[in-house]
Amino acid sequence: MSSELKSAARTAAPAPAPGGRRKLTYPWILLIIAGALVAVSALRAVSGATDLTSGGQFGAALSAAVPIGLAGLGGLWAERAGVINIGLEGMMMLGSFAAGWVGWQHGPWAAAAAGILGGALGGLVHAVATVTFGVDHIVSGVALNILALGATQYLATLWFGQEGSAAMVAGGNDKQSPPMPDMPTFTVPGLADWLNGIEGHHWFLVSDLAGVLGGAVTGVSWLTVLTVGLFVGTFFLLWRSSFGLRLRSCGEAPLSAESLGVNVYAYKYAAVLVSGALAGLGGAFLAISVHFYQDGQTGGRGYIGLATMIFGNWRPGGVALGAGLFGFMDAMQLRSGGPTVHALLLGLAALLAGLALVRLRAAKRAQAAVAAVAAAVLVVWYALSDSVPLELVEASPYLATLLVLALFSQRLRAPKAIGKPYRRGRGH
Amino acid sequence: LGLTATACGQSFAEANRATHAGVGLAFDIGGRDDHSFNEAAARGTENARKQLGVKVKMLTAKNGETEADREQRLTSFAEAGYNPVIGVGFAYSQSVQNVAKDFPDTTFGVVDAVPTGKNVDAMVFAEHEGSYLAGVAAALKSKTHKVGFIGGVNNALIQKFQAGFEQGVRDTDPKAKVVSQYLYPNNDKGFNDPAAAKAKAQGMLDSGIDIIYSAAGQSGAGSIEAVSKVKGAWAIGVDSDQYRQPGLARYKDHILTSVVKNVDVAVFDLIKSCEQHKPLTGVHTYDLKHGGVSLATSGGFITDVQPQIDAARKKIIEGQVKVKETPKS
Amino acid sequence: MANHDIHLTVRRGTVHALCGENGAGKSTLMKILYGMQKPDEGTIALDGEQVALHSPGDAIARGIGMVHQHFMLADNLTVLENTVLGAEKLHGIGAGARAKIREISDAYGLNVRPDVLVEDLGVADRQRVEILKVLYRGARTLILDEPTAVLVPQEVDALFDNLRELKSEGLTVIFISHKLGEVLSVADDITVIRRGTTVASVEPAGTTPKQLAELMVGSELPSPETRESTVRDEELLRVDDVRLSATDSDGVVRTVLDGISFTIRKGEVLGVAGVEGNGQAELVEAVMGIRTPDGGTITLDGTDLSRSSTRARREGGIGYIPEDRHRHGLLLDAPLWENRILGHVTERPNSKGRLLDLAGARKDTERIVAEYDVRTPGIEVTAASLSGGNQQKLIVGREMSHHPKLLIAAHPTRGVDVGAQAQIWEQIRAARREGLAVLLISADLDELIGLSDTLRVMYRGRLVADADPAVITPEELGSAMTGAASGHLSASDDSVDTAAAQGGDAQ
Amino acid sequence: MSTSTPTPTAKKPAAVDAIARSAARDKVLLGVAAPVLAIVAAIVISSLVFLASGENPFRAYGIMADYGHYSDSQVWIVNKAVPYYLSALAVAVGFRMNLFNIGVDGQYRLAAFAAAAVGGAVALPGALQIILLIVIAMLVGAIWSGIAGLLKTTRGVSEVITTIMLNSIAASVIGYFLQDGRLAIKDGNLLHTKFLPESSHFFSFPTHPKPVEGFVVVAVLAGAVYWFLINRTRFGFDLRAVGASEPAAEASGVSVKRMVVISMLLSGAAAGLVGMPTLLGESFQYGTDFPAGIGFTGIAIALLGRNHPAGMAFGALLWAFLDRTGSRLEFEGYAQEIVGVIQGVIVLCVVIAYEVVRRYGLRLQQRKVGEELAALARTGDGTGSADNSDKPEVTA
Ligand SMILES: Nc1ncnc2c1ncn2[C@@H]1O[C@H](COP(=O)(O)OP(=O)(O)OP(=O)(O)O)[C@@H](O)[C@H]1O
Ligand SMILES: Nc1ncnc2c1ncn2[C@@H]1O[C@H](COP(=O)(O)OP(=O)(O)OP(=O)(O)O)[C@@H](O)[C@H]1O
Ligand SMILES: [Mg+2]
Ligand SMILES: [Mg+2]
Repeated sequence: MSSELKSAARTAAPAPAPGGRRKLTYPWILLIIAGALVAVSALRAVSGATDLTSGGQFGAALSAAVPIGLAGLGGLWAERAGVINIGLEGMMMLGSFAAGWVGWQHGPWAAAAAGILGGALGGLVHAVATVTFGVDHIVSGVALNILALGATQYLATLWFGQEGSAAMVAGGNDKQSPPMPDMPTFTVPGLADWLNGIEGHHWFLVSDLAGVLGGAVTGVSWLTVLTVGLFVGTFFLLWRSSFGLRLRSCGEAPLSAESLGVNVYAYKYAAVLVSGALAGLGGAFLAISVHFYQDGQTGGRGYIGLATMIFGNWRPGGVALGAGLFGFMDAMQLRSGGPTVHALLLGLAALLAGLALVRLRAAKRAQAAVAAVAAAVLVVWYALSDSVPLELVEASPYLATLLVLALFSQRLRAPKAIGKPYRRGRGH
Repeated sequence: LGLTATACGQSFAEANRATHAGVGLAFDIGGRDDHSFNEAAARGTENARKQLGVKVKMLTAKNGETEADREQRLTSFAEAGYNPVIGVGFAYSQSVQNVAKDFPDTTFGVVDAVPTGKNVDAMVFAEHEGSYLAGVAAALKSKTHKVGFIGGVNNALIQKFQAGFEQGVRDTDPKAKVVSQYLYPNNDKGFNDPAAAKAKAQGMLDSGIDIIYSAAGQSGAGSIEAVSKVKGAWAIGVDSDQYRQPGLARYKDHILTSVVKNVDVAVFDLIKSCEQHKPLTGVHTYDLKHGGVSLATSGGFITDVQPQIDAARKKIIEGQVKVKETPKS
Repeated sequence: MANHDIHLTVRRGTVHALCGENGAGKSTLMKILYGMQKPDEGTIALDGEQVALHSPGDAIARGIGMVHQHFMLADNLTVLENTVLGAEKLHGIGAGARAKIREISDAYGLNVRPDVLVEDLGVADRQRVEILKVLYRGARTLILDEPTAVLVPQEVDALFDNLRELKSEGLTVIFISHKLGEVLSVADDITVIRRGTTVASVEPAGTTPKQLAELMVGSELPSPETRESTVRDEELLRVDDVRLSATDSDGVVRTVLDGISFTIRKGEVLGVAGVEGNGQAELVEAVMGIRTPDGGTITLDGTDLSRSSTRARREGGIGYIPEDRHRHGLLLDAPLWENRILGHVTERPNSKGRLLDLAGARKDTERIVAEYDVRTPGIEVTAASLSGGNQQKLIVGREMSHHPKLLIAAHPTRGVDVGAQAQIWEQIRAARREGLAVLLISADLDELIGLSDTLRVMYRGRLVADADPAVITPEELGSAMTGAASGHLSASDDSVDTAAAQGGDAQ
Repeated sequence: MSTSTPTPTAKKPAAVDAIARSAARDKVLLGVAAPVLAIVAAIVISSLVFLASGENPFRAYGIMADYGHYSDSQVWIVNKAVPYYLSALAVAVGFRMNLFNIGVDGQYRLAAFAAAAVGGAVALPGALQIILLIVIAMLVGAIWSGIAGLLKTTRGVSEVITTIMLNSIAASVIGYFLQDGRLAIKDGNLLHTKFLPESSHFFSFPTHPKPVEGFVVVAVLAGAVYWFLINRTRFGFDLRAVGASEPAAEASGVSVKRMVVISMLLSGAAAGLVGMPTLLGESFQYGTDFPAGIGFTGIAIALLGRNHPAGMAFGALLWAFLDRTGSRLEFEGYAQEIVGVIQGVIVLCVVIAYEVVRRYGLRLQQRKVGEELAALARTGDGTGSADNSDKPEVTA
């Protein structure tokens, strides 16, 4: 027996390698962004798909990203407090409906406020079901989506489509609210034109950068600016304030929070209400940007928002990145369709080739081989065609999400007590 | 429930025999005020109500409904004694064919489809011919010699618009470039997504296109809005005269013209024929020759090119020009 | 009813111990004191003033702090965040708080680092964080619910030093334990609780452990002691050079089991001692096939099981009493008879072929309930409605019913009252006489020493020491568990024979 | 407590018996309470909605009940309920083990499309053709959901997200192939796959005035198979065990990963059936107008029926009843969209009511068990040390 004890003479098992946690510091982030920009402008130069970095493309990407980002941010609030929110879609519907209803009567700013309230109302229902009654979060969310759909459709017929009503005279119908006035946009004078000019020259990198910046300063909706503020504000509120610490603790360990005098119910309610409000604002953004509420307007963006939240590792920066990526793909497929997405094939090939190298260095030959073969296939495909099917373009945002999740999901970390039922005073 | 559903029991129609309730109009999901062909059909019944004194009942489809739902809607009309019963949109093709069999004494109409049946009036339109004229106007008015076409959904119907438009442009200005794109390959959402159309149009405008023809139902409003923000650019409307639509009033100075599909005329014809007890049946093609499609002149923006447009119309009517229904690959 | 007619008086500036058997109501009482549960009747007075505590917040405001039996820490938050949570008004959540934490940590020798994630801490460190949390709030009265349950004796001593320090600062400590030796060594006053009511208040000076035990349970404490050896020659389980690594959420690979080798013979109980988190749980899971080792072999009764599924291993004759019965042992919302099927669905009487045999399972559940004295009104009630001890008896009954060759028992009597404890020990002893081999993991060193034929100590994923249970003391075992000693631990005059570490095969 | 207690099963005193009887009564009451509570709440809320929009709720209910009782309505309802039911089954298979297959929608459409494409191309004699098509549909549905299962087990991606993504991707895949010159033909303004040959037409029951589709038999069979599989087989026990507690199931010898993949495959296979009644009994082709969204309805119905085959049958029929009679409301001057509200309210009320009742029941049971054991201890445990708490207090 003692022979087995020899191991005791060796040193104790190695402790975890120090510094194993790789932290993304600001220099790193900037470096990554710069690298991405260089890559994209190289891609633009090689493929000649100028829309890849045009100001219009980035402007469109921004407005496509906003509703998704708001939904994702809404999801983040709820889930950081431990409540899964698959009802985001329904909350968005309520938001866009409320915005349409108030908007045609009182203008776009009131519409935004109404959207927030409408979404918060959905959040309230979800909070009552999950926090007070302890219903399974996903089940409650699905039920809320069904209810919100029914309620908005019903109210639309009553409030917009009633024969001879003021709303109908103003252009409303069963499926659509009467139009509301434009919400003003803002353009940085001078700068926008200057950037636009530079972009027109198609200089490597410089023009691309100008395009990106131009998109951010030309004809931007004030709601977009507000959204950026909400992302930054969320970060500071949730990660730099005691309110946020308490809220997050409800999602990590509600019993400990309770034992330290935190009113967990109150924070969960607050989080889910804010969650609904943000999703509602996302819905309102949709209504305001096309001037009216429309049946089916949200088009699954609530679900996509949920995906970006997971994609973004439950962090505001990640959500913004995810929504931005989604918005970019969406804007690209909408604006220029096949040819530009076609150029992305080359970009994807380059990425895969890079991945293959990294895997090879990590001595994961099989994975490296798969990545390399995939890259080669993409290059061949790129060379042999000059566009990609519209269907592939349409599916590209979903494929991209799936791909990213499949590659990186192991590194994601959800709040620990997420989805778990919590009852006051029921701890050990 | 399940038990009583077998063989026995009275059906609703047997219990409720009704006749002559008026005209039944079943809309596709766009709904009555889609600023497009549903609206035009509604206008036709409105005219019939005023001129012929018939009563009208309208029902609208739900999103994501099935054949069974459509059949039920038509059946309900027929059971309740509505005659004629009109389905607006090609989605009703199969259901009209099926339900018409069960109600041989009722006349059924369908817009944009050609189902068969002794008591069925199929109303189809030569959208490609109207679109050809739009192409002519666009080619003549474009300063950049780049024009765009936005289709809502890539289906056979919308391809007719595309084909006619492209041919019209090419025949008029061989140097001009036409960019044709669709919002969705295969999703009715395409007729209902102005935000997407706006982004698409924006993309086209950014690439130097200055005239955009959108055949995308309600989505078209988005592309018209995008066009209205660019000086010198024109939008071409579809289905109804969009210059005159209240919802689009603030963009009307950018609406060059519209390819009008006179669904109202067709619907009115059918109702009138039923009132006169000589119901129309079979396929009726409303083409350029018969005034089924036309190019709107509201706003007077195409007055300067009207002679060329008239010449093109004449060629089509006389058969010198054959407009294709499917785009060149 | 968990508590009734409780009378408890605690003097300021003392360490007051509260003892009583499992489920006596100690935790419940403390939760009432801490405002987490509301008493149906009765009063609480603090410094002579009657107080109403509606929430932990009220209690904290009155200077009461509590370290819970089950740690109340958020793993994904840092020590700093865990500490300031709920008390952000005191010193903010940034630099001020950090400085304060350092200050307290230094003052009481707690040695905590504010910016590490709690996830990365060991149990003793976590406990210090818990104490820090309480001190940070300026508590004058500390409630510690079974703080020693997971500590090794040396850590217990360190903790007690901390407590004495606190006492000398004028703080009041209420300290819960059912380890009588500890209670007598640290407390100034002792209150005994039985079946939810206070039965006695004693002073440690004039009391012996035996008296205390009688107060607690009304009779002598049962002992796990096993005298006669039933070890046979046939080797039943051989674990050879098992290695296991795990990847954490940041992609860092850690070695959790390293070169584990041992054998268990028929009729032998092999006890594995170790501070929690040193790989015992992983070892059990590796033997059960729940985790796949990176290398090494596991042989049961001559059959190589290294590649077999958990189910095949169970069918091959391994019984399993998991450490966390709620998580791993039961379907809480399912009736008892379904819980009887769990883990043995492929075996009679639970199934015939691919189909379940509901009647057979129900009948056999009735038998287990009767034979193992599971206190329940019937077999249709859900497992959740049974008390912890009865749940455990059901599990033991279920596993024993399939006549395992090897029983893996992880903390088989944790959280179980003394009556059930004695029953479970007796079941294990009886089966051992029939030739059952047992791999026993336990944090209760008395249980471990009493039941085992052979003892091994696990530290950082390795088996670092062995000992003879006949002569070893808990203290000696404890020092090996902290890594301070290795090799063969003999009961020499001093505590540990470190020379064996080099000699290795001195025996 | 002592080790020598008499076994509780030996002979129960009267007091214990009484408690046991009242416990049994409670169980029945609780079983009824949840649905009743939910229905009452749903009716109350729906009525309030009617009232708030200035309509008479009872006239509306009257119209719905009246219209629903005609034979043509009932045939329609049964036919409509069949796909709903199959969809709910597909969702329920996942739910039983805590998997949330939101992707039934994409799965059944892709499956039906594949079956239609194959069916239009080959013509086997007799029943073989139908069997072939059904097998293909189930296979395709299973493959599509299997992707989500594999991604979950190998990469740890939540099936909720993957199935949502796969729904959209399925739509694009169908869109790509459903084009003239690929797998579709143009028929006026519609695109659809080639018509299935006569041998693919499923039988129907000649009821009056329209036939009931024969696929209702398949639905009933599928429900029975589901029930049997879940409740009577070893496999079903493993599945439920994973649903009840993943770690406990793992420790009991169930390979959770394997079960995830298998049940996703099963769920997808069931989803494959959803489009079949339409394809084989109604449209005989897959076109751009093939019904979509039944997968989502299935989620609602599975929730409504609590994953129980009979409950889901009731839910599917109720849903179809509301579909049918809601459109009648439109004729009577109501807005048919009210049906959406009623459906949403019902689902929400059901999930809340069941949770409330479940919790209440659990607490009640715990208390009863406690009482019962106390009663037992008082009467049957006199011999041991049960009464030692009465010993005089010892003070040192
Ligand atoms: N509100 C309540 N009503 C009735 N019984 C309760 C209540 N809360 C807890 N109990 C029960 O009271 C008993 C006492 O539990 P408690 O946790 O206080 O015991 P303990 O003395 O701390 O035991 P341990 O040594 O295991 O920690 C348990 O059986 C518990 O289930
Ligand atoms: N609200 C309640 N009122 C009365 N009895 C309750 C209540 N809640 C739980 N119980 C009873 O308390 C017990 C709960 O089990 P628990 O595990 O807390 O017991 P325990 O005292 O810790 O037992 P053990 O020492 O065996 O672990 C059950 O017997 C249950 O019936
Ligand atoms: Mg306790
Ligand atoms: Mg207990």
